[in-house]
Amino acid sequence: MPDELRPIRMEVGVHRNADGSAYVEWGENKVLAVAYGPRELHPKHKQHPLKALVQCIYNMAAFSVGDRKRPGPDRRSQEISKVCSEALTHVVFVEEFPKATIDVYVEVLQAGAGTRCVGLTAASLALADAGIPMKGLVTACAAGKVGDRVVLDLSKEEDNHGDADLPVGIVVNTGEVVLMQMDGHLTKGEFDEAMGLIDGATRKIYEMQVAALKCKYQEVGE
Amino acid sequence: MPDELRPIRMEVGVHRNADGSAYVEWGENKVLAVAYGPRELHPKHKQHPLKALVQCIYNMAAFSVGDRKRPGPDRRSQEISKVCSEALTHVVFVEEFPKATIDVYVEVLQAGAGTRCVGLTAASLALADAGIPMKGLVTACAAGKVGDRVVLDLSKEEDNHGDADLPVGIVVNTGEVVLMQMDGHLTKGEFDEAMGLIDGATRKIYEMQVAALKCKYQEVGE
Amino acid sequence: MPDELRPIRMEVGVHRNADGSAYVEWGENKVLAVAYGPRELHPKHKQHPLKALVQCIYNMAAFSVGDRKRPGPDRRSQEISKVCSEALTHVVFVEEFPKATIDVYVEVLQAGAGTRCVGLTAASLALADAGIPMKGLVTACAAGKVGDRVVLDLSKEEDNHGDADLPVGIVVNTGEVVLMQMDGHLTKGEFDEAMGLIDGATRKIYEMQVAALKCKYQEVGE
Amino acid sequence: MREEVIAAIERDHIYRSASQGRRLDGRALDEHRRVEIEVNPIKTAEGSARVRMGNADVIVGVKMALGAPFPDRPNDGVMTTVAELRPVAYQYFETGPPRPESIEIARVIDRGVRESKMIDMAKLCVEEGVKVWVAFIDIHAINHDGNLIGAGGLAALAALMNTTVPAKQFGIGEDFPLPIEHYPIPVTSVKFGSHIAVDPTAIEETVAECRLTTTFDEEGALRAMQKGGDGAFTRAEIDRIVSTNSEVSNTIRKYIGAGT
Amino acid sequence: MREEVIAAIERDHIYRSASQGRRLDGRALDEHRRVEIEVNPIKTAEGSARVRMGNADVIVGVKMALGAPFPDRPNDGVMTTVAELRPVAYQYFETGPPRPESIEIARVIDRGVRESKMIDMAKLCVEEGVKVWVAFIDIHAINHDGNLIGAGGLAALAALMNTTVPAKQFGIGEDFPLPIEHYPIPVTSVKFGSHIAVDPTAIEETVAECRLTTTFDEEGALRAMQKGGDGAFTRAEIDRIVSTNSEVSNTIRKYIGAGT
Amino acid sequence: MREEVIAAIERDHIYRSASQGRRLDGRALDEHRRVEIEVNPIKTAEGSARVRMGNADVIVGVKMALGAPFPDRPNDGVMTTVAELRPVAYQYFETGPPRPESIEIARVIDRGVRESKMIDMAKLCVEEGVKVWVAFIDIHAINHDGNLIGAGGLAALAALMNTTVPAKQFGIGEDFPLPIEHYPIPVTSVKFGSHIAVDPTAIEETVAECRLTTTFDEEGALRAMQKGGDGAFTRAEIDRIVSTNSEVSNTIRKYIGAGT
Repeated sequence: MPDELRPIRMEVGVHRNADGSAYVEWGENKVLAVAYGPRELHPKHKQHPLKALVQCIYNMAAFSVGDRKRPGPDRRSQEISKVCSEALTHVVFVEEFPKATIDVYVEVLQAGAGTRCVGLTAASLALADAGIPMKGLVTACAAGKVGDRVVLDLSKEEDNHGDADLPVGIVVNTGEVVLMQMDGHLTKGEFDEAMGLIDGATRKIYEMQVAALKCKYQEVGE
Repeated sequence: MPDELRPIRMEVGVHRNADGSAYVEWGENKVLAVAYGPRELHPKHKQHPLKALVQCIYNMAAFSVGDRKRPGPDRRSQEISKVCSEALTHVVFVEEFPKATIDVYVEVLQAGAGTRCVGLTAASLALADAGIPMKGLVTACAAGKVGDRVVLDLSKEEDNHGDADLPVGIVVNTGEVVLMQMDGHLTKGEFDEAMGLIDGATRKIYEMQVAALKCKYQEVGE
Repeated sequence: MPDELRPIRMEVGVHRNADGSAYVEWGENKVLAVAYGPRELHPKHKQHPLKALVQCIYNMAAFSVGDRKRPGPDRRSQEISKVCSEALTHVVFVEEFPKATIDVYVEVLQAGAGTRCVGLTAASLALADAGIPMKGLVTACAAGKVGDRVVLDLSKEEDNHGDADLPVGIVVNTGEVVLMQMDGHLTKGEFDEAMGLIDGATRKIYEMQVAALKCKYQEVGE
Repeated sequence: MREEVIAAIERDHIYRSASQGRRLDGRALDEHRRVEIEVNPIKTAEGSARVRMGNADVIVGVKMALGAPFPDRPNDGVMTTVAELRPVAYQYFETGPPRPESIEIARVIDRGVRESKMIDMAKLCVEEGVKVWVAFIDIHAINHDGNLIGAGGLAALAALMNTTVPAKQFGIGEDFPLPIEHYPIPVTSVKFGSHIAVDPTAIEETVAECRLTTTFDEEGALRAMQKGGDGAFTRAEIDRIVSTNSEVSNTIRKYIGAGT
Repeated sequence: MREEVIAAIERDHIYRSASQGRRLDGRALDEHRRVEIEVNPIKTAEGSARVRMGNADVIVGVKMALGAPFPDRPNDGVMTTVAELRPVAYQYFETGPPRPESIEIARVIDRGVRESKMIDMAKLCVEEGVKVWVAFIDIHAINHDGNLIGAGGLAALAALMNTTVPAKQFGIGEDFPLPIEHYPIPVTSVKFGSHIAVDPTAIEETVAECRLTTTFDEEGALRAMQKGGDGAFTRAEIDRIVSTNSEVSNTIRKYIGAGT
Repeated sequence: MREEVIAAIERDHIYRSASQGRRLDGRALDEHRRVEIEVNPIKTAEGSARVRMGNADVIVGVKMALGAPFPDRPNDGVMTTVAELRPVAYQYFETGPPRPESIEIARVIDRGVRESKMIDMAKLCVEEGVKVWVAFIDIHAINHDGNLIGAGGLAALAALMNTTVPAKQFGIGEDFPLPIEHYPIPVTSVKFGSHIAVDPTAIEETVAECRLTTTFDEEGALRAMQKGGDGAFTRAEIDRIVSTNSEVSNTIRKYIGAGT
């Protein structure tokens, strides 16, 4: 089905040392996100006098992909870190924490297709779990094209033969788009179709995020 | 002719963002020099309490040479940056700007032979254009040897088969030598002959530098 | 003989620029150790408010081994630097020099087997020569196994075919073990035997260290 | 603090002007700057172009070399794109390893070229699985005045269209032009409150909430997109940008006589 | 200064408890934490394991590739071990090039595997002097709570025991399990004054004077040792640790059903 | 500020002495320090030398390996020169990537060796275009007391003259001495006001206005030059230095019995 999501499982509060954390399995992806902060930013000359810096650092484990990935940041992961940091900055009330930093580490332990959407979705859960005040959760999902057909949430197999990839991050409760990238080939009509699929999907995923957060709070409350 | 210079074209004030700039085409070379400063030097522990630091950073564009050059500084460009920085430090009244830095970025866009002389000549124009007080312009030119003949300002073709390379930077109005490097094979007689050729050539190039600066000021004055 | 040491020659105070220094030839090894400090540690945020940092930096010269070693620290030398720094930290009265650093540079000029023991032994001499107050000298020696036989202080030839390597650093006057590493294959009985050999050897080497220090002080006294 | 105050004043001015449909340099919100394209200014490159958009100034050089193909694509040439944002272009650019900003610019331009299948990579195979042509696309910023993706992407297109593969020099046949199939043009718009402005200058980029780059090919299909900045777009704003950017890309494409 | 005072209080408490044979988490001094081993959680690796020791949590993945042998060992496969201690596991771990701490952890685990001749390297030769299997052992810390060498070393052992060499995929015969010959287990003890405690937590490691890691194989032979920290051990303390660690390694070895 | 005052006093003293033809260590201005050359102190190198000039102390080791020639010189061996200025030699030298100072020293020495055609590179070809001998010249400063180019260059010459190419070990014929054709010696002078002093110590280098290194071969021809420092030379000063340095290089050349 073109509008079908792969199986998703979310868990919040999975990490002892962190201020907030989330673990998401989504299709073949296994992603851990861990949040620290707000805390003082070092070195000081990087501090912003009026707001917090939100940094999302995306990393793939060496064993998370088919051919071993050399440890350390490459150009791809630096770009993903940048766009995810920007997306999360939009939802955090950064003015509440001048000079501070809020850091989310996204570790891809096993990579299927769509790791950046899984990572961003998990990162926003980890921030919420850390009690960071936010105007809303960020929810991400990609659509693509297989043959001439626009489809949602491509699997690894589909992605390898896909003709387009459109990952989008949305603040579901406001409808704002905070992350958008695309490559491949989409006519304007296909783009609209893809955005429609993503819109529906992110609503579903958002419900799962809310449920995962509630689940943890209930456990804690009991 | 052994004392012939390749065609030279100089233009001053070619860059909107910089405090000073110069563009020089010389033989097959195309070089842009851009000056910023004086401005506060960071990090502070590198500041000199009594004088300004003059930094000339020489860089070759990846596409400026036959085989693509990997971006970033290599050992050759670091050495050239060092000797050019020293040459320019001599002419700048550095005591007037304690704790400051004055930076000139030399970008080689297309490299023929003799890029360091072209770059240093352009850098000194950029500093003058930035209004940095100097005791004189630095003018640079190289001589070499082809077969047994001492010749001025070797072209790329000649340089590849040349037996010596003697790049020299001179403060023409005082006769001081501020840059001197050499490799190859020169008898003392040949060295004297080469220095004589360079002396004459730098006087000519100096006139072009002065004309290029005047040309800009006139335009501004009009 | 299994308990035989290779020839050892020690010299203290061999370096003009340093606060302390020692040169040790031991079998095929030639090692120079040079100590600076106590001096203020930079950058300041690395300073400890209550004690000095003791840093031992182990380095192999490019030409010190069979295949040329690329200059700069590799993983092996970083590990050796770490364990040697820890061993020396134990004997220095670090509380006497808050915020300071005490640095020992160990340069392996020619490497036979057992360079870390030679280096640590030399480093402790260099610290003593620099007048750093210490609770005792560190003396190091390794034992190994060739065939089924436990032997002391393996030569390069033996080491290549050895089945175990147990380098140990001891504060001889207290009997404390401050460095201990091991790889290979040792039964518990063999381990005890090896430790016994090392115990005897470090006593002998300690006497040489004391003699080398006395020798220098006598020269100075004369 | 003084800098923040000045920035706030400039910001207010730009936003107020935008709400009246005007910009600091007198352009309309949907108007791009004057474009100048110089072809093959660099003789040491196999292809090159210098593009000026207003005061933005970028040189792209293409170098061709021989190398090994990727194992999973034994019949295809290889391309790699690097952007150098050095202090020559802007005093706050830093020397040293590439920052996320220059990585992003290079990668967005790269995706436009790669995903549009602009170059017929199969024609760059010399010996299957062993030897192929490698195209190095180096983007060198000369003067930073905003929209480096736009100026750099256009310069990359113009440089590639004018690249000669130097086969003869390597003794493998006659030289031939790089086989170009498509003509992608990246166009960027930024958001000031509820207003959208295309082809931003540096100061406009600084104060904008966010930007959206779209790369269209000559058939009007999307080939690459990238949102940047801390702000957010509504669906309606995205549609407006897609529409405006698409028109601007067609206008700009005419300047290079590409795909027409 | 405040941090130093708090650290001093925690330190005192841990030392006083140790002198009474107790620990913060209620364990006896010679008692290791509860061990959980999850086998092959990572499908993209040729072998993997996740080990939890109390709150310590480590994943090791093994990737197999083809490469050249070392010139002096033309018939042997190659192995390489890397530990990534990233901020995900502990907020004070830093990004950037590996620090001495992570280098030490990787090298001690590596020596345990290598020197125990755990893997029959000769069976990883594909073509003498030309092509052999390369095993990449990547240790990824998930949650740092002390004894990363112990948790990582056990995870490495479990991952290697469950690694399949993907020969078929490379067209060189049938897949086969990595040939395992020995079962080394690294165990660490730390020193609090005259007391020795096995399998330390993070806070225990921080306040301990020093630590000693011993790696025993299934026959009770020592395969690797490493002393760490600024303190010193007496000969008698070393003997006690060797004895305790040896027993603990036998207990832990049973959890993976290895070499029995 | 205190350091600047002390430096100024030392500076004044050195300049005043120079104006009376004297130096801190009692030398005349045109007098070099006592030179000691130890040949092949390092057995792990294929050739080595240790040179002391006064308190300046440098070891150069030459390692030979097999490698590929440069494409444009398929018949020639390859050489590479690296200088390591580590804190062992001087507490203000830093660890980390090479600074411009050490790059300059290595490159000036390298040019002297390379441009004098000291080594007959054609005799280092093993298989045209495929395999040649590579000479690694590593300059390791032991004690910094000025004129590292002079001490390092002399040590490089002595090391190369005593290098044996280990052909037998690689199974390609008999060992042979590195084929030496010329004997270049770099000599450095510095400028104090209107005075010139040869072979400067570290403190002299620090306070000098600038320095000029000249490398002469055994026939008295210039093979390399390098001016360093923020100061300037007049034409007449250069002539004086060329003349003095030439004489000193002849004197020093005798110590190694080279080219005579």
